[in-house]
Amino acid sequence: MTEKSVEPAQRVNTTVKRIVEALLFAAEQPMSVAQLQAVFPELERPERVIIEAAVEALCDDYRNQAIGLHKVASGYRFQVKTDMADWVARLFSEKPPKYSRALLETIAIIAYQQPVTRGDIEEIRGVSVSSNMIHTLLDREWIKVIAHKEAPGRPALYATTAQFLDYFNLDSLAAMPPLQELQALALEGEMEI
Amino acid sequence: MTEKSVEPAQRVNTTVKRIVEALLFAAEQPMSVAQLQAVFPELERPERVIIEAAVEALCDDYRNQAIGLHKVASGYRFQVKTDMADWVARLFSEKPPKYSRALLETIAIIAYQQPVTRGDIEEIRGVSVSSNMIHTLLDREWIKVIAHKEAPGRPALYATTAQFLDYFNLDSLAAMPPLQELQALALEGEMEI
Amino acid sequence: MSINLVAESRTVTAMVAGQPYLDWPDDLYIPPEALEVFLTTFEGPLDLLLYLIRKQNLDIVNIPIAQITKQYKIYIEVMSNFRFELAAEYLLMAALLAEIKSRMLLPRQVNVEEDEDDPRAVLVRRLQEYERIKKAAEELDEIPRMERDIFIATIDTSNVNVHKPKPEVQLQDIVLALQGVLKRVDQLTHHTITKEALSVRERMAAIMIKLEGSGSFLFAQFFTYQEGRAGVVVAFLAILELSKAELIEILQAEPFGELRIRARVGGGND
Repeated sequence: MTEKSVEPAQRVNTTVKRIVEALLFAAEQPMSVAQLQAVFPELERPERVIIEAAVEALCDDYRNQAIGLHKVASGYRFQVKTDMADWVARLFSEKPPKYSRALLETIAIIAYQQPVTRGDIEEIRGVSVSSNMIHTLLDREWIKVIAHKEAPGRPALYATTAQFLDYFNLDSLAAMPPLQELQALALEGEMEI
Repeated sequence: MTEKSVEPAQRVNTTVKRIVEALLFAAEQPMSVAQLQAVFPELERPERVIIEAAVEALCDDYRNQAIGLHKVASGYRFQVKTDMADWVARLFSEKPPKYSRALLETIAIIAYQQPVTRGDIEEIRGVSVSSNMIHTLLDREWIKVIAHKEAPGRPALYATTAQFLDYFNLDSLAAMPPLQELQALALEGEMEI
Repeated sequence: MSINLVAESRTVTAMVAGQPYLDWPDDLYIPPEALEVFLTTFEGPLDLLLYLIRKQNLDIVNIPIAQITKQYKIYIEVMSNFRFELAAEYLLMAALLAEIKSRMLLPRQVNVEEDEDDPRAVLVRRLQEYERIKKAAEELDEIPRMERDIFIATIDTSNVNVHKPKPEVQLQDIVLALQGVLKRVDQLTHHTITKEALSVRERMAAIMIKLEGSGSFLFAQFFTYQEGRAGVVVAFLAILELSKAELIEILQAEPFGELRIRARVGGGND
């Protein structure tokens, strides 16, 4: 959460705040500070800190509302507070999509170990990875090909996208749940055969 | 403007107000009082007046924000305040959006294989095609349903429209780049057109 | 822990490594009837091994290879008894386990660094790596996500009198996109479309649009002289294709009467 209290109230330009509020609601995608800045005509473009102060003030304004401003990887967006999710879910007749274990494991490997080739994923999962799955992930724009490995066949190297983080409500890869530590090996002599 | 002041403050149920607020923001369409009521489970369904009071209180809450609650023909919907219109217009004119690769593939398949069902497209692409994508193309009037296939479920058969050809300045589908050349290119691997 | 299985001359349940098993082993933790559902839930040999290890509270960093190999083989055997299409990966793992086991049986060399040389080390490392990804995937499934827990606050901007520019597309983009698809589709030949077929398809669409909602047309109304011979052929092929696809009906009221064409409606004969 970016919700911090704003100290010097005079730094918040209320006009800018109001414009930023309208823009964030109207935009269909999260907006970064730079994107917000870019909407202003060049000559009256507020500095970064002004936009940031406006965003913080907005976070504060919506503190007690049913919706709030949230930061995800590609920028800020207004979203329904999580305690309201069950109510909102009642609005939609369609069940939210469920993802298979195979897909979740694949995206997890790409997220934690990126960049990885399909071979790397297969190595970790111990089974072959269907092209279908890779295409589904590319299609959802959760992953993208960032390069090709200098190896025979020049396999594609996959990495996750900002959209992936946006979907999972994260603002960076670092915000992902930490991987469990690997225990040290403690191999003792083999027992009864 | 529906903004009226609420007189008997005690009539406003804050829980209901919060839920109504979340619903109005999450719904992609205006919602009527009856629709809002219907979201609640039967046993705890608030009376009409309670919902109405919540809506009025919300109007009031947003009096000074850049967005506000408005009554339109089919119900209530949050909208940008009119003084923000120019800014929102700037936002939309700033960067024309882009279609996803998935959408381009879908329109390409429809153009070359028409008439096709969604199933046909999925089969060729190897991934599922979202209804969203089809709607976008229908909205843009690049494709239309020309018939329904005599098969289980009677799936719609899509074809491209005259508008599609006009957009690309083609006088007929035959003027689209022939596929044999494409296949040759695809096989070569490198793509220069 | 060791496994004791008594062999008697009764009906053999499974053959494991050439040895007959008469009963389901005690340490097979699930009723055989449940196997069918159960076995398909494994994501691969590593997943199955992890299950065996965790189920018996074994220490992953110090797994008793002989025991786990035996267990694994039983499962594999049961799987093939149920005529599962056994993925090669499972058999590969069985072979690997057998290899490790045999190497463990060889007398140890005295002055070799233990862990480095232990044939289990690589396997254990892989199991650990897989387990942490498996856990990470489970956690990822739990954290809030769009469509299920996170809903975007949207507003109506239609009151703002702006036209949102539609995405611009170059014909080239479409061609490139299709090329992408073709590249992916291995069986290019299945989707070969000739230029001629394209014009037939276009005509098919045109005919359907013409027929839409408006009764029937005379057969002759689908042909125009200006198009010449090629045009007539295209129109004729399009009509045949549409008829074959059961999208239109070709009607003749009386012998030698004029043919009429109309869109097929409703029904669904499949």
